[in-house]
Amino acid sequence: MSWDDVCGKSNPGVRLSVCLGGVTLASPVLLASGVWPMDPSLWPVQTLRGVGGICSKGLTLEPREGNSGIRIWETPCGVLNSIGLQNRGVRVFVEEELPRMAATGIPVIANVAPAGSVEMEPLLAPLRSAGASVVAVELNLSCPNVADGGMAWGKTPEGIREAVRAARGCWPGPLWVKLTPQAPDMAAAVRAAEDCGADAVVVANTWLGAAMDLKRRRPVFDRIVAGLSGPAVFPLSLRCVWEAAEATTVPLIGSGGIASWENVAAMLLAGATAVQVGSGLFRDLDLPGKIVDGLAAYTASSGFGEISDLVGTGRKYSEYR
Amino acid sequence: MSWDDVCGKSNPGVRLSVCLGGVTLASPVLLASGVWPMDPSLWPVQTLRGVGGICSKGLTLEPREGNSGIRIWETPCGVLNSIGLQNRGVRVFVEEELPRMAATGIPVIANVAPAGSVEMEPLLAPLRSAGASVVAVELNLSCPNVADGGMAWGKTPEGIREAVRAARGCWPGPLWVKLTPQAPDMAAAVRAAEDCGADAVVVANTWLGAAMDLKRRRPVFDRIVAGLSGPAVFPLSLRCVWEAAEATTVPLIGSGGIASWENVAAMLLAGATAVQVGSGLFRDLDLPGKIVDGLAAYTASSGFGEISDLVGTGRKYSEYR
Amino acid sequence: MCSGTVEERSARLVARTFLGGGAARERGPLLLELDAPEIAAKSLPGQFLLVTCGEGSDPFLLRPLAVAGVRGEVLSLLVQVRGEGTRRLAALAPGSVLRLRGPLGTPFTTPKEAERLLCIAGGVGAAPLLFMAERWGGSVLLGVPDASWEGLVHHCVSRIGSSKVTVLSDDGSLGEKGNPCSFLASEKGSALLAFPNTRICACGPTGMLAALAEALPPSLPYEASLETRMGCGYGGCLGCVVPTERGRLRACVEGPVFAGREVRWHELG
Amino acid sequence: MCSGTVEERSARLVARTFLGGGAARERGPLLLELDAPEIAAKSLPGQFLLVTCGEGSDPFLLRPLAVAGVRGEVLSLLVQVRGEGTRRLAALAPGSVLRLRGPLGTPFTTPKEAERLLCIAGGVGAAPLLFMAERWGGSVLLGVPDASWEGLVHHCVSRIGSSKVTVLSDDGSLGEKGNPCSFLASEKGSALLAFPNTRICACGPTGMLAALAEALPPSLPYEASLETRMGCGYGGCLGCVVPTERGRLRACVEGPVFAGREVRWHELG
Ligand SMILES: Cc1cc2nc3c(=O)[nH]c(=O)nc-3n(C[C@H](O)[C@H](O)[C@H](O)COP(=O)(O)OP(=O)(O)OC[C@H]3O[C@@H](n4cnc5c(N)ncnc54)[C@H](O)[C@@H]3O)c2cc1C
Ligand SMILES: Cc1cc2nc3c(=O)[nH]c(=O)nc-3n(C[C@H](O)[C@H](O)[C@H](O)COP(=O)(O)OP(=O)(O)OC[C@H]3O[C@@H](n4cnc5c(N)ncnc54)[C@H](O)[C@@H]3O)c2cc1C
Ligand SMILES: Cc1cc2nc3c(=O)[nH]c(=O)nc-3n(C[C@H](O)[C@H](O)[C@H](O)COP(=O)(O)O)c2cc1C
Ligand SMILES: Cc1cc2nc3c(=O)[nH]c(=O)nc-3n(C[C@H](O)[C@H](O)[C@H](O)COP(=O)(O)O)c2cc1C
Ligand code: FES
Ligand code: FES
Repeated sequence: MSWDDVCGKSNPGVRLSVCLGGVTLASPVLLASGVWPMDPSLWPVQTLRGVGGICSKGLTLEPREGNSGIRIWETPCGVLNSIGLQNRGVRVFVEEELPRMAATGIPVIANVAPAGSVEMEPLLAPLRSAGASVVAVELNLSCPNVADGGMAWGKTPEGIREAVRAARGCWPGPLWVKLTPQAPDMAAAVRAAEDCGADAVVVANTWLGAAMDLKRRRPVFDRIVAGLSGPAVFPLSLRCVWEAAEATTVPLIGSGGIASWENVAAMLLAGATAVQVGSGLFRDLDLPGKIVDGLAAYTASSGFGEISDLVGTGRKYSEYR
Repeated sequence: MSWDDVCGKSNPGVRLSVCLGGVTLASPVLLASGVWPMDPSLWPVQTLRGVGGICSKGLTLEPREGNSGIRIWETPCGVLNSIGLQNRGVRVFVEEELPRMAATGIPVIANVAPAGSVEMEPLLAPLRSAGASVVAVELNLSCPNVADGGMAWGKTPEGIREAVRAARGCWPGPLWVKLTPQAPDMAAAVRAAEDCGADAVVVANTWLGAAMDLKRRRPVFDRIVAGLSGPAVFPLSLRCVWEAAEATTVPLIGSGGIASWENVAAMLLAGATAVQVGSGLFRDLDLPGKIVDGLAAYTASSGFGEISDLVGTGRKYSEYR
Repeated sequence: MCSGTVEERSARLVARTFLGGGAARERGPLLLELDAPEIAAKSLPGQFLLVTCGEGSDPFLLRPLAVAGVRGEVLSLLVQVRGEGTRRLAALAPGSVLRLRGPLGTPFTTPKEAERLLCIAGGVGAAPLLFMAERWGGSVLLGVPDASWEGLVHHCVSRIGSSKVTVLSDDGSLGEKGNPCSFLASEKGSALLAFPNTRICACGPTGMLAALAEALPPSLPYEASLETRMGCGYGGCLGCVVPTERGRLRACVEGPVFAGREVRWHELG
Repeated sequence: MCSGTVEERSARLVARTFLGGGAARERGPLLLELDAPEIAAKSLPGQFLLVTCGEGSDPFLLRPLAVAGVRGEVLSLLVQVRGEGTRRLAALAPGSVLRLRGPLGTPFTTPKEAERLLCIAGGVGAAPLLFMAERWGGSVLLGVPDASWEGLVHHCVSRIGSSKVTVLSDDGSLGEKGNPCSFLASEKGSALLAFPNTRICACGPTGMLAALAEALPPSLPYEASLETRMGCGYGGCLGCVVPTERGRLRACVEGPVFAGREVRWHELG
């Protein structure tokens, strides 16, 4: 199965491809970091229809075994996770995992989670050596599930600037920055990323939540807090995308709660160029295909020829505030 | 129907009452501001069982007609609202509405939404004159649906300090401060309220969200953003309560997404002394009664004699972070 | 003191009848009959209920539906499938248990003895008007899009008699070609309106209701039942307000029936 | 390249049988039979499915359930009602359509010719083991709490024959008094284990599985199927990991069947 097979077939007449900060993808629907196996032999094939790219698990310099205790907890229309960046480290990724993923023909985006600026160069060096197999680096400034780096960085424009500058210095290719919705000012956050050279900004990672175990009379998660995703958060992430689009011209990638083509259309109307689908796959392995079908029909019925013509069309309304 | 009738009957053996910053309430379950009519002749009687107090609509100095356009929008396990503080003004409240509400015997909390510090005295003066009919003032620093005052104030510790100080200066009775979850640092926010004399802190108001109308190709709401409430946000508000409890000894009132006694138990275990139920009433008019029944049974099965014995018992776990 | 008459109760679905023809069957309208003695006894024409459309919290909100009739302890609803909630509702098998909140809202004004009631319905807007005509007598002008609505027409006829129902369809495939507004502008329609002491009740698409407010002679009493999104249904949330000459009024308390000329139609979405 | 064998498909519920007695009826276990030819054909004992338990997004996650048997195109599940999801699942009428994702996970090791299979089940943990014993022969040691589990016992007996099933109950009301661990410590149990070339497969409460890891002679091959919370089921989210001597391994890929002595039982919640 090649990239051409999995994208674009079902919707003649409407062009699905999008251009995203220097990268052209066959579809605006990406698989979000952390929900897709690094081993293609495990990939449910039906999910690949409509997928424009796949984000790797959050990669760290050294292998990590992730968090102890319960890692997944269901909530109303959502899910809390506390995985804690379990991964085999960037070198195993480049040597073993990436070649197999890249061989499928589907563009791979490397999601990296440095613990601090000093880790940036050693973390990105192996990816540089991987050449064209990595179509973009997605800098994760937003993981709520680890104590070091991660979200703390992404909450302030200063932290974002420091991290993006460091990454920009050692990654010449397309650089995406994944923000945290815990950033109190989305506009400032996205501008900080733009100023320091981000080619696209992902809005956003999971929302900080918690759960209590009434039987054990303690927090469900060993780290107490965890990241909320799923349909529950969609109205929140859509608002973040709206605010980000208000502040930047850098392409935006919407993420958070997408579970239907209508959600994606809303994201595009609000100003996103592409989206990432994460927990939605937990419920529906056909989601990407359904999204591109629905989007193509909506695009056509709106009188447009390309999905990307939808981008920002919901922003013309100006009677607000 | 008196206050005694509506509370405490169904759970002999377990004491339901809570003490909340100088106010004793027959039950820890309050009806949140903005979801309950100011006219008792409209009150569905079955809802009153288990209710410890009722928060008024957000009161402003002058009458307000609220926002135009769509005001309510359903989301997965939640609801976005953009009411915009429609109310008849504090003077009509004190003269017409409050006497009728107070006559039911159920404690009334006056939720006030000043547009700025200068409004504080004229807004609170009529309430002072109302005497014991108002058991507490709830200072709303968190309404996301108006352009003036409201949330902007509540986002920074400085804003909170200014507002609470002003209110404290002209309201000698119990003062509750309702925070916004958009405050980036819950601990700092709650400490700011405490420092300036809040007797209890409500954590928290609605979450800023948005929705897109695909048919009209514009935001659903005239003001674009709106407040998200309902079960979807429960994991988020529970996390806020946890963080707030970490930072303060002032009694906390949990609010956001409560739809079951389990949710309330989780809030109490996390450190809340009481809770407010809002959108949960949209789905279930028996909710307060069900909550106190479930809580009483859980309290008893935990070996406690009072619901308030549960407060903070989920915090003893210390292996975190 | 707290004298609210609104109740929320469980009710069993005793019968479900698809009125839509052919491919439109699943879309409705459907007739749902519920065993709801307490709420049925209190309901008046023009009032409505909030109805759950499934378990769990998704969909979260209850759906507003007009009381379409009361026969003994059985309350009936006429439902058109428009989105996910009504789709789920239509999929419930008889025997299922729903939660009902109601009766809600202000009913249509009871006609005075001397008054002659003319009910103007657009599609499933027939729901409250059938209850109205059944209770107080009067005739019904029913506008529908096309022949797939035949089942609704039959239902109306069976309930209030064929002599009392005038049917209009957009494509002329049922009754006369046209809609209530075009009909009233015709000679026959004018004659109908000229009848002394006529009182008009209407329910249907907002465009139709607004057009009627323009078109009807100002001397005729005209009440219209409106649709808005709702949160609570009991007057608490102010989510359902309608812009009127008297300010923004709650569709669930002051409405859903409004004096047609009081509504600021142009301000409605 | 992308050679994943996991599929997600719709399947019709063809039969639902309550195995629980009396008041426990609704709690289960229930036998659900689904028309799922493609997934049935690929499933091996020890593998499991993720199953939707209703429409909408609440409950959001699919529920992991072991494949309890395959007969032609019909795949069966044994479900115990523990929370909201399984309650909804148990309430689905035959004819309902579910989504199934599977087959997932690594099955039990296929016994070698010379091996004698002993399946140790706690309650509804019987599900994968019935499939195992049916496919490869072998006997089953089934521990249940009390007589309300009689239906499950009958079901086991009807599938693999009464001579192959040893029943134990906590209160002695069914079979012998005791549980699999106490039984294996008894004389009769030791005899069973002393049989040469015995291979043990177990599924049930974590406490039982951990106790077996302690109690069983280290020379006996011992595999246990574990329960953990799951997100994706296909190895993507790492939400389901089990602490083992080889690190944190996914219950949905490397498991749910693990070498019993490899699991770090004391680290499990
Ligand atoms: C007082 C009143 C009486 C009504 N009586 C009837 C009736 O007798 N028969 C009938 O078929 N329909 C009636 N309606 C309209 C009916 O409530 C909507 O069609 C229904 O709520 C749509 O729900 P959905 O889940 O199918 O659509 P969705 O679009 O999926 O609903 C999403 C949300 O929007 C709300 N919503 C969507 N459309 C409307 C609408 N037109 N009016 C109000 N809320 C809406 C829903 O209630 C829900 O909260 C009435 C509405 C009101 C206000
Ligand atoms: C590989 C595997 C095979 C299983 N096979 C069976 C079987 O054949 N028959 C059977 O009755 N049960 C089986 N279980 C357990 C079953 O998955 C849970 O009982 C069920 O998920 C509970 O869902 P609920 O909605 O009723 O409970 P809730 O507590 O409401 O569920 C909330 C969330 O927690 C998860 N959860 C709760 N308890 C468990 C648990 N014990 N294991 C895994 N997830 C849990 C749910 O899946 C859901 O995501 C199996 C579990 C696993 C992991
Ligand atoms: C189980 C799980 C693991 C995740 N791991 C990562 C990660 O390693 N790196 C990252 O940037 N985001 C991670 N995320 C966040 C997702 O990529 C996505 O941004 C988020 O879940 C919101 O989207 P959704 O609602 O579609 O899931 C993870 C999410 C989940 C649910
Ligand atoms: C329709 C609506 C109106 C509200 N109006 C107010 C208000 O006037 N003042 C206020 O402090 N909070 C207001 N709120 C917030 C609620 O009081 C509550 O804090 C919030 O909805 C979260 O709780 P919930 O999920 O239980 O609804 C309103 C909420 C809703 C849904
Ligand atoms: S629906 Fe809440 S006031 Fe009308
Ligand atoms: S459930 Fe996602 S990796 Fe196992």
